[in-house]
This record gives sequence, C-alpha cells and structure tokens, in this order.
Amino acid sequence: MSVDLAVDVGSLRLKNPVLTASGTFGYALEYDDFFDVSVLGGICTKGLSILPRAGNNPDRIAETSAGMLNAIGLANVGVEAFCTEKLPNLRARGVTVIANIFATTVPDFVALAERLDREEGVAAVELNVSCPNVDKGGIEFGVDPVAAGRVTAAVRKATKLPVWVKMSPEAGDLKGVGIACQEAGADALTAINTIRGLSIDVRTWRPRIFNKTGGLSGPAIKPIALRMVWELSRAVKIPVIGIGGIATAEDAIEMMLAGATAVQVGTASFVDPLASKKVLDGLGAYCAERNIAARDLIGRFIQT
Amino acid sequence: MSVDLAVDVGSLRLKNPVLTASGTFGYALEYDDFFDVSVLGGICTKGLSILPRAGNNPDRIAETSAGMLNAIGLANVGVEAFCTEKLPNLRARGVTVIANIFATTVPDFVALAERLDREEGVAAVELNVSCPNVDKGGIEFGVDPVAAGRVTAAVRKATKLPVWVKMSPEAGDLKGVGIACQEAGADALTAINTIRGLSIDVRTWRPRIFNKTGGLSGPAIKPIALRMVWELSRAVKIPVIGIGGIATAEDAIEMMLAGATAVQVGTASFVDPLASKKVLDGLGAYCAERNIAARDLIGRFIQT
Amino acid sequence: MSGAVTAASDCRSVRALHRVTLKDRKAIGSAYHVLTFESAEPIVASAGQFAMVRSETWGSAPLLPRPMSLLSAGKDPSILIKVVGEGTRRMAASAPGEPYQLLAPLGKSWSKIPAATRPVFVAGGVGVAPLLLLAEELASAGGPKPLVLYGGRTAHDLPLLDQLRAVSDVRIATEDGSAGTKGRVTVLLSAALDEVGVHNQLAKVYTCGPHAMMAAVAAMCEGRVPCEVSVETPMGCGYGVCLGCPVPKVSGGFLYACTEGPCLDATVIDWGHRKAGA
Amino acid sequence: MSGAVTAASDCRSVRALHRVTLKDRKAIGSAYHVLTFESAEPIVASAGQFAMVRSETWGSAPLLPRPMSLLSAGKDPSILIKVVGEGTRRMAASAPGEPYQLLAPLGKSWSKIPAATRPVFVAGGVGVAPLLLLAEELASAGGPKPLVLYGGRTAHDLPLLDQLRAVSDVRIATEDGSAGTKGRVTVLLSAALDEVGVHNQLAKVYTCGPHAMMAAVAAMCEGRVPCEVSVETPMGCGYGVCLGCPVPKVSGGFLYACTEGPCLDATVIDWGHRKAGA
Ligand SMILES: Cc1cc2nc3c(=O)[nH]c(=O)nc-3n(C[C@H](O)[C@H](O)[C@H](O)COP(=O)(O)OP(=O)(O)OC[C@H]3O[C@@H](n4cnc5c(N)ncnc54)[C@H](O)[C@@H]3O)c2cc1C
Ligand SMILES: Cc1cc2nc3c(=O)[nH]c(=O)nc-3n(C[C@H](O)[C@H](O)[C@H](O)COP(=O)(O)OP(=O)(O)OC[C@H]3O[C@@H](n4cnc5c(N)ncnc54)[C@H](O)[C@@H]3O)c2cc1C
Ligand SMILES: Cc1cc2nc3c(=O)[nH]c(=O)nc-3n(C[C@H](O)[C@H](O)[C@H](O)COP(=O)(O)O)c2cc1C
Ligand SMILES: Cc1cc2nc3c(=O)[nH]c(=O)nc-3n(C[C@H](O)[C@H](O)[C@H](O)COP(=O)(O)O)c2cc1C
Ligand code: FES
Ligand code: FES
Repeated sequence: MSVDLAVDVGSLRLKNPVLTASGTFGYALEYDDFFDVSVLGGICTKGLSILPRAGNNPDRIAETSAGMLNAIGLANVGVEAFCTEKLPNLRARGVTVIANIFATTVPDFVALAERLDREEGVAAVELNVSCPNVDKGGIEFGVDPVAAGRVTAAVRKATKLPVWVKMSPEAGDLKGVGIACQEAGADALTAINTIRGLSIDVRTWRPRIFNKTGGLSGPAIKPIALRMVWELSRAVKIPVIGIGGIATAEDAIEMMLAGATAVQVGTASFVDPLASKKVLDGLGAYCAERNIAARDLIGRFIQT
Repeated sequence: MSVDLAVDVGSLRLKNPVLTASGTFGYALEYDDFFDVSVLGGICTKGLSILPRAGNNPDRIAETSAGMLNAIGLANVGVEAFCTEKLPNLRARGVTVIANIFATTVPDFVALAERLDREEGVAAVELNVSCPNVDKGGIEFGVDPVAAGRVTAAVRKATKLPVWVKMSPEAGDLKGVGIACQEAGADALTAINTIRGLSIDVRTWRPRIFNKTGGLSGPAIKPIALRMVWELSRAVKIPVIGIGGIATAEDAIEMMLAGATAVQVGTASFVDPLASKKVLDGLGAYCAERNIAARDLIGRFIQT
Repeated sequence: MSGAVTAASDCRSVRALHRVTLKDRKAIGSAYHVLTFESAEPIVASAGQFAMVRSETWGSAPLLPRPMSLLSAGKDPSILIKVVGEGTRRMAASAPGEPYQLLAPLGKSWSKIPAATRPVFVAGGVGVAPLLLLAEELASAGGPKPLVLYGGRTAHDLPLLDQLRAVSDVRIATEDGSAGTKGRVTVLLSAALDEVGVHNQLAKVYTCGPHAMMAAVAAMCEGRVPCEVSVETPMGCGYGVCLGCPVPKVSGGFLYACTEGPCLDATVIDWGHRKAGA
Repeated sequence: MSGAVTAASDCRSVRALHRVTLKDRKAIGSAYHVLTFESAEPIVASAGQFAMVRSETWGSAPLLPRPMSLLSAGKDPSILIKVVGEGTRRMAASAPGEPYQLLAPLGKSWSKIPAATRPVFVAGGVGVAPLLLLAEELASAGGPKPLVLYGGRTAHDLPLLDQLRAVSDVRIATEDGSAGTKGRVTVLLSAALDEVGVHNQLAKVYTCGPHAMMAAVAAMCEGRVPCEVSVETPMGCGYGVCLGCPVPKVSGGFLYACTEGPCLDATVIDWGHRKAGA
C-alpha cells in the first residue's frame, strides 16, 4: 500500500492508527498462529500490576445484546514477568508495545512506570484509572479530575515514556478529567473503558458474573464511545485515541472522523482474532480509494 | 389469570408493573388497532411542554447495534391540547395515565404540574429532567443533585399527584441525585432515560442525525440500565421504576429482580406494537408457573 | 401532528401485525429482489401504503423493522427491495420458509386520480413498487391508462419493467443510455408535460424514487400540474408514536411520513431542507 | 497463566480461522443436532479439542462465537449441539449453505491412555462428543476398547448411541428408566469401578457432561483411579487472551479452560467452587 497511514500521537509516530485494546489481546504473543502483529500500529498489553494477580472468581463474562460484560479482575502476570518473559519476545518481533498499567495508589503507579522506563521496547504507558472491576482503586482516579491529574502528574515525572491516560465513561465531568490530565502532562487520552453493567439469570435469580457488575464492551457501546471521543477531542489539545465497539474499518473511520488520532480494537478480537488486521486493511483500502492519508480523517466530521 | 400482579408505587397501586415509556407510545390512542392499552399497568405520555413543540429537523433517528439513537426534540401537542384532546379519550378507555412533563425552568415545571393537577384521569406526573436532545434545559436538572432536588420540591408543592422523577444516566452521582429527589418529596424515581451517543456516516462524513448527538435506547443499554436501577434502588427508600432495553418478559423480570417496582417498555414498541402486552402476558405466566406474586420479584436478586 | 394538509385519500383498513412466511424470493439483477410472503389473513391495502418489515430471525440486531412499499396486498403480499444496508442485505439473503412480521397496512395511499385527468407516473428504481400497484389498481378498475416515465442508472436498474408495461404506457430513460433515452427521467417528464400542454389535457403527476429525483420532479410540476410524491424517511415505528419521520413543510413545522404520508402533495413539502447525513 | 499442571497431551496443530459452509444438519430428538461443515483446508485435531463456532449471519448479536467440542475433524468437521440459548437455537435453525467460521483446533486434547489400562468413559448428553471421537481414535489406532457409561434424563437424551456402540462397550442409565438402568450414570460408574477392582485391573476414567455429573464422577474416582474431565465454562475468545474461562484450582488460583484445558486432571480442580448464576 502506498497510502500514508502514519499518525502522530504526540511525539510518538505510529505506522498506522490501528492498535489493540488492553485486556483483549493478551500479551500479543498469543497471535503467532494468526498473523504478524507487528503490522499493527501497536498493541496495548493486558493491565499490568506490580504483583501478579489471579483475578476474580468465575463466571467472569456474560453476553448481552451486541455486547459482553466482563469482570476479569485484572488477572495478569505482574510487571516483572512481563518485562522478563513477554517483552523480549515482543521486541524481537518488532511490535510497538503500549504497557497498560494498573495500581490502587499513586506510588504504585509511579513504581510501575519507573520499572517500565528501564526497559527497551516500551513505546508508551497507558494508565488504567478506569477499571470498573476491582474492589479497590482503578475507577476512583478516573472519575475525579483532581485525582486523575494527581496520578498523571506523578507518573509524568517518573518516566520519559509518553503517558496515555485511559478515561472512564462514568466520569460525570469527562471533559474536566481530560483537561486535568492534559494539564498534568499526559501525552494522550484513550477513551473509553468499559461501562459498568449488570445481568441477572431469571432462572436462578443470581448475577451472571461472580462480581455481580461487569464492564460492558462491544458494538453496543460504540455510539456512546463515539460521542465521548468527539466531546473529549474538542475539549483538549492532546490526541485522543478512540476505543469502544470497533469491529470494522468503517467503525475505525467513524471514530477518527469524530476526532480520534488512533483507535483500539477490543472485543472484536474475541469474535475474530484477525479483526484488528482486517480493520487495518479496510482503513488502507478506504484511504487509497479516496486518495487521502489516514491523518486526513482525524476530526473531519462535518458539523454544519 | 388468578396471579397477583399488582404493585404499589408509593401510594399509587398499579394493577400490574408493566408501563410504557414516554416518547415511545405516543399518547396511547395510536394503539386502538392493536390492543386494549387499559390492560397495562399504565402508560407514560410523550413529554408535554407548556406550548406545543414542532421538534428537531430531520433526520431524527438512526439505528446502531441493538439500539437506536433519537433526537426528536420533544415534539408534542402541548399540555393544553393534551388535556382537551387526548386525556378525555384515555379516561374513557380506563387507561392509567402518567403525564411526562418537560420544561426548561422551575416555574414552567410547576405550571405544567398545576395544569395537570386540575384534570381528572392523571395518575402521576413524571418529570423529565433528563432529556439529552434539547438545546436548553432538561438534562442540566438531572445531573445535579441540588437542581434536581429544587425542581422536585417545587413540583411537589404544586400538585397533589404522585411525583416521579426520571433519572439521567449521565449523572456522575446518580445515587446523590436520587436521594436529593427523595428528600424533596418525590414518590418514585424512574430510570433510565437514554444515553447520549453519536453516529457518523462514513460516506458523507456527516452526522446521521441532524442534532448530531441523540439518545441511545434499546437492548444495547439494558445491562447499564439494570446496573443503575440496582444501585439506585439500594440507595433510596422510594420505589424505582426500571427502563432501558426491556423487550421481553425475561427482561422485565430481570429489572424487577434488580430492584424495580415496575418497568417501562420503550423502544421495543417500535419493533412490535404489542411488545408491552407480550411482556405483561409473559410476566403473568412466569409468576403463575412459580406461584408467586409480581411484587415477590422486587429486589430479590440473590447477591451472596 | 394535527390534521394536516395532505393530498392523500383516506382509504383505511385495520392495521395489524401479520406473522407471515417468506414464500418466494426472486432476484432481479444484482441489487433488487421481490419478496413474496404467505399471510394467513389477507392484508387489505391500497397503492402507496407500506408495511414495516422484519424477519423474526433478526433477534436484537438489526433492531427496527424496515418500511417497504407494498407491491401487492392480499394473502400473498409482496415487496420490491433494493439492497442498501444491513436490513435489506438480510432480506436479500433470506430463504423461503423464513418467518417475517409485516405491520400493515400503514400510511396514506395515493389520492384518487381526478376525473378526465391523464395520470403521469415518474418512477426511479424501487420507487416503481407503489406506482406499479397503482397502475394495476387503475387497470382493474377500468381507469385511465397511466403514462409511466421510468428512470434508472442503467438498464439493470429498471426492475419489474414487463409488469409495468402490461398496465401502462412506459417510457424509459437511463443515465448511461443502455436502455431508452439517455439521461435522467426528468428529460422525459419535460417532454411529457409539454405534450399534455399542447393537447390542453389535464394531468397529474405521481412520483416515487430517490429524494433528488422527486425534488426535481416537484420543481418541474410546480405551477403547472399537481404532483404527488411518496416520501422516504427513516422510520422508527411506522404508526405515529416515535415522531422519527418528520417531513419539513413549506409553511413551517413538519408532517409525519408514516401517518400523514408517505403520499403527499409535493407543494406542501420544503424540498430545500438539507437532510442529515446527505 | 503459567505452565500449569495439566493431564492433557501436548498434541498441537496450527490454529486458524476456517471459513466453512454448513453441509448438513441432522436433528436428533428435539434438542440435539449434528452440524457437519465443509472446510477447504482440513482441520487437524485430536479428541477433546474444540472449536469456537459462529455463523457469519449473526451480525453483532449473538456477538461471541460458541465453544463446541469437535465431533470429527478433517475436511468435514462436525459438532454435536444441544439447544440451550440463543446461539445454539440459531445453529439448530440453520440450513445447508450457511457460512460459518470455525476457529480450530483449540485447547488441550485428552491425554494418552496409559499402557495396560482399561479406559472407562462417563458421558452425559452432549458430553458424548469428545468421548466418541476419542473412542474412534482408539479404534482406528488399534487401542483398547473403552467401556462407555452413558447417561441421560430419558432415552431421548442419548444422542449418537449407535455410533458409540460401534467403537465401544456401552452401558446406559436414564433417570426415568426409559432405557438401560434406571438412575444416574454414577450408579453405573460405581459398579464399573468395583469390577476393575475385583479384576485387579488398572483403569482410567475420562468424563464429559454436566458440571454436577463430572463433579460426582471426580469425587468417586478420587483416591481410586485417575480421572480426566473436559470442563465447560463460558468463553470469550477460546485462545487465551480474554481470561474469561478460569477453572479454580485446589491449590488456589486458576487454570484457563481454553488453553490449559478443556481436558484436565480432575484432582487439580476445586469442585466445591460455586458457579455464578448456578
Ligand atoms: C414509506 C417508505 C417506503 C419504502 N419503500 C421501499 C421499497 O419499496 N423498497 C425499498 O427497497 N426501499 C423502500 N424504502 C426505503 C427502505 O426503507 C430503506 O432502504 C431501508 O430501510 C434501508 O434499510 P437497511 O437496513 O438496508 O439500510 P440501513 O443500514 O438502515 O441504511 C442504509 C442507507 O439507507 C438509508 N436509509 C435508511 N433508512 C431509510 C429509509 N427509511 N428511507 C430512505 N433511506 C433510508 C440510510 O441513511 C443509509 O444511507 C421505503 C422507505 C419508506 C419510508
Ligand atoms: C470446551 C467446551 C466444549 C463444549 N462443547 C459442547 C458441545 O460439544 N456441544 C454443546 O452443545 N455444547 C458444548 N459446550 C457448551 C456450549 O458452549 C454452550 O452450551 C453454548 O455456548 C451456549 O450458547 P447459547 O448461545 O445457546 O446459550 P446462552 O444463551 O449463551 O446461554 C444459555 C445457558 O448456557 C450457559 N452457558 C453459556 N455458555 C456456556 C459454556 N461455554 N459452557 C457451559 N454453559 C454455558 C449459560 O450460563 C446459560 O445458562 C462446550 C463448552 C465448552 C467450554
Ligand atoms: C475481557 C476484557 C478485559 C479488559 N481488560 C482491560 C485491562 O486490563 N485494562 C484496561 O485498561 N482495559 C481493559 N479492558 C477494556 C478494553 O481495553 C476497552 O477499553 C473496552 O473493552 C472497550 O472496547 P471494545 O468495545 O472494543 O471492547 C478490557 C475489556 C475486556 C472486554
Ligand atoms: C423516540 C424516543 C422518544 C423519547 N421521548 C421521551 C420523552 O419525551 N420523555 C422522556 O422522558 N423520555 C423519552 N424517551 C426515553 C424513553 O422513555 C426511555 O427512557 C428510553 O428510551 C430507554 O428505554 P428503552 O431502551 O426501552 O427505549 C424517548 C425515547 C425514544 C426512543
Ligand atoms: S415512523 Fe414513528 S412516527 Fe413515523
Ligand atoms: S476463553 Fe478467552 S482466555 Fe479462555
């Protein structure tokens, strides 16, 4: 493809705007049978914590109309195992790695960022301040501009890596949170994380997932994500990366028109492990057909 | 059916918990060809304003995955025409009528409530403080506990009718808004109104609806609505009426288990004008089979 | 919302949700299909009325039923569809036996053709459906034989041409010249209006097709001959409760396509109004 | 998440998304169906492995593919389904020609049967699928003939009984007594374990079926004979990225059914763990 798909997320140039969303793509090594993941703009790792986490009890997932609920509980190998066991392989494959990190305190966020700062092959850190599925921490940071700004500023100081902050759709003042993160030195905002939902089995009167509530993802939330990305991208100067229900190239284009500089494919990878590659191929074809660069789509939604 | 389906929404006894949602059932007179709407627990009228409103420019609706966006703009005949042209017919048919009202100022809300208070055949007023589709007013009341409490208290004083307040899913502090309304004298909370979303046509780069954003409704939002109804019903003592994506009896049962005293069927009536009746019939069969009353379902979700 | 100005007749029969079965699907060219259903109870409808159509297999997505003009009514109602999106794509892939629901008959039909008037139909693509049914109604009632001006992009975009010829005088225009006159159907209309002018005939135009075509037809008729259009708007419910189908009026405010239309006097409509997404 | 204790063999072939076509659907009784597909490339798999199955017609709802044990592999892979919800309802209604995607082969297969060991299979309902394939693999490899204890609610809940009889010694139990011994399949297992004890034989139990049945089988085997189970959990992806399929371990923590299972040593699993919704 001679079409120019590169986009700049702040100082970070991505070869194309198609990334994969944290928690929906493992550590990317799981895709060796399916396709060469280094063709993607980048991959976001499963959320990493300082210590390994086993995650929530089953059941962790349940399907809803055009969506799914999950309460995985941030099961992950821990940042140390990630750096020693996963990252070298990713580096060898030439994958652009965004490390999604999760903690319940500001010092722990800082420790995670410092640990990753020492490694080669991490392109950016993404702060998950918006996970709805853990008892403590996570979302409290993401719904409050002051707290979000505080954690962002602390991480900003602790690392040379670009800092992305992942927005919670449950913030009453989403723009305020975004602006606070921008002012605290975030390089980009990613939006959105899942939206808390509930599902009850009418035969047993019990919740379908052990954690009771879970995060809603998939096509069902796309219009909401799109609206939030549009609002956010008009409120801040830093790039916004769009996430939520993206399953096709058209979905990615819609998200970029709304103001996203890049996109992340999430739940769609469960439906088809090749989904992210297909989104990329389709985006390339769309741009080629119209003879435009991918960056020409960003925020070009006609609003008059 | 010998099964007992009656529920009490505060002092208002409904013969069964199946209502229809405002804006999705017209003025109920449109159903004469389809079924006798007086079998329902009640109907909520299209949002009424003091003066008639023409509504937004087309296009007003667009479909999304398992949902739809709408920005009708509260087109309605006005409260006066409602009282003189619609209400007498509803009264004659024995329909339990909940008048959904909309205004941009507290005095206008009060004026609407006073006007309806003079009529016979209105069972309750439902304050739409959560409409996402109008330039001015509506949602500002619904996302702020203080403002929501203020309008509720004013309407409470102006009418003897039960006052229901319709919650916005966009309130950062949903429980706070609910509690404020309860303390201001609301008889019930209804939740949820639509969630703002966006959809862009990737051929034309224009919004699919004229108003750009619209409210998302339908099965896509059901898990979110269910979670909010569950949270609200545990935070307040007054009844909560559940709305959002209810299309089948199972959906209604799930909503009641989560804590709803009654439910409203919305978008499903577009898919099938008989949807609300089918929900009612299915609920009756479910209760009969288990030999329980409808009220035995309320909040009985097993959480241990 | 109130009793508005419409050109349509008041022919009305009871609307109902009919559970039907797909009896036959005939593909015409690449994009068009005629779907014929089997209905236990006959659907009593007049030309111009429509049905909200949905396959029971759709589950929760696609969600809403799709408005489709009735190509025929009775116990084997049929529709002519063009594939433009997910709903029509599924209809075009469905096999005999598939259960459907038809909410019908809906909307106002075409108004009666005034006495001693030459009916001139202008059809574009699937817009032919309600006009073919109208021509058939006229034929079986012994009414005047309409002149039908039928346009499409190519010769492949003229579905049901033979059926149309059986009940009307047809003239054709295609944009690529692959059948009939090369150009848009409005060229034919211009000539036809001149003819009736020369013969001092009364005429009335009925048109259904793409928005731009109907707007052009309406403009050409304005001040010369009465013109009635069948509008297409997105629809949520099809029976007047969602208020999702407004058509802007010249006099301000809106008509609702599903209850006050789809057949409307062209002069009532504000054609200049920009459509979202268009 | 790390290299955990599993009883399963390491037989592995390349996983891929196969676009296939439904070739044949055979209904068995009211709730069971065998779906046979046509695949351009052969799927190389061993008994116990599964596929994530999805019809291309589903659109965005149902959203996720459904895990199904492979009943056979190769160029005409097949599955045995029981209708329990929306996804299986649609599979049961699909007609030959419908395009499907199969992500396969996934998961760990049954472990090899140790030398000089009597294989005892305990199957319940659709759990028969991976055990029938295992029996067929044994038969074609000239391995020992397994004893299969097959249970169901009624005689109608014993799909593929004849195929099973062709490759194994089958004993049947039904809860209503309509076929074989009246009672649960565990009654048969008790007798079978006593027999092998009397004959001083080595035995190994392989079981697949409802959770409660497998838990009971595992409990009966504990301390007497090795037991391997094929677990069923909800699955998001089927290939190890969503972490939606945890199986609680006795030693704490979880195994992931899609990559570390579904075939697992029964003693590793914490059977007492309450399932949500159950
Ligand atoms: C009264 C009436 C009668 C109609 N009769 C016919 C008919 O006989 N045959 C036929 O093929 N079509 C007819 N249409 C148009 C038909 O309803 C749309 O083509 C159909 O709803 C598109 O559904 P979809 O899921 O395939 O496309 P979608 O994916 O929903 O949309 C695809 C494209 O079609 C546009 N569109 C969506 N809904 C409509 C609509 N209601 N009207 C116009 N454009 C729309 C969208 O903006 C989009 O550009 C009629 C419409 C109306 C209102
Ligand atoms: C490795 C594996 C192999 C399987 N092999 C077969 C097979 O060969 N044949 C067969 O019929 N079924 C098999 N299953 C179970 C099958 O996946 C589920 O029955 C199916 O996903 C239900 O989908 P649905 O849309 O019909 O039901 P849903 O509407 O999704 O759910 C209906 C009911 O089934 C339960 N359920 C949902 N998913 C699963 C699941 N993955 N496992 C167990 N229960 C579930 C739900 O809790 C609910 O009670 C297997 C499951 C696994 C994990
Ligand atoms: C199973 C699952 C696990 C997830 N885990 C994480 C996570 O660890 N960290 C995070 O920031 N987001 C996580 N997410 C959220 C996704 O990254 C994404 O924001 C969300 O799913 C919306 O996108 P989608 O609709 O395309 O899936 C997870 C989502 C799912 C479905
Ligand atoms: C077309 C449309 C119009 C609506 N108009 C109103 C309204 O006038 N007043 C109001 O309070 N809610 C209105 N609503 C919101 C519904 O009453 C309901 O809260 C929402 O649609 C969620 O329920 P559902 O998913 O079952 O449709 C409207 C919804 C739709 C889809
Ligand atoms: S389509 Fe709902 S009012 Fe016309
Ligand atoms: S199903 Fe996704 S990790 Fe097992």
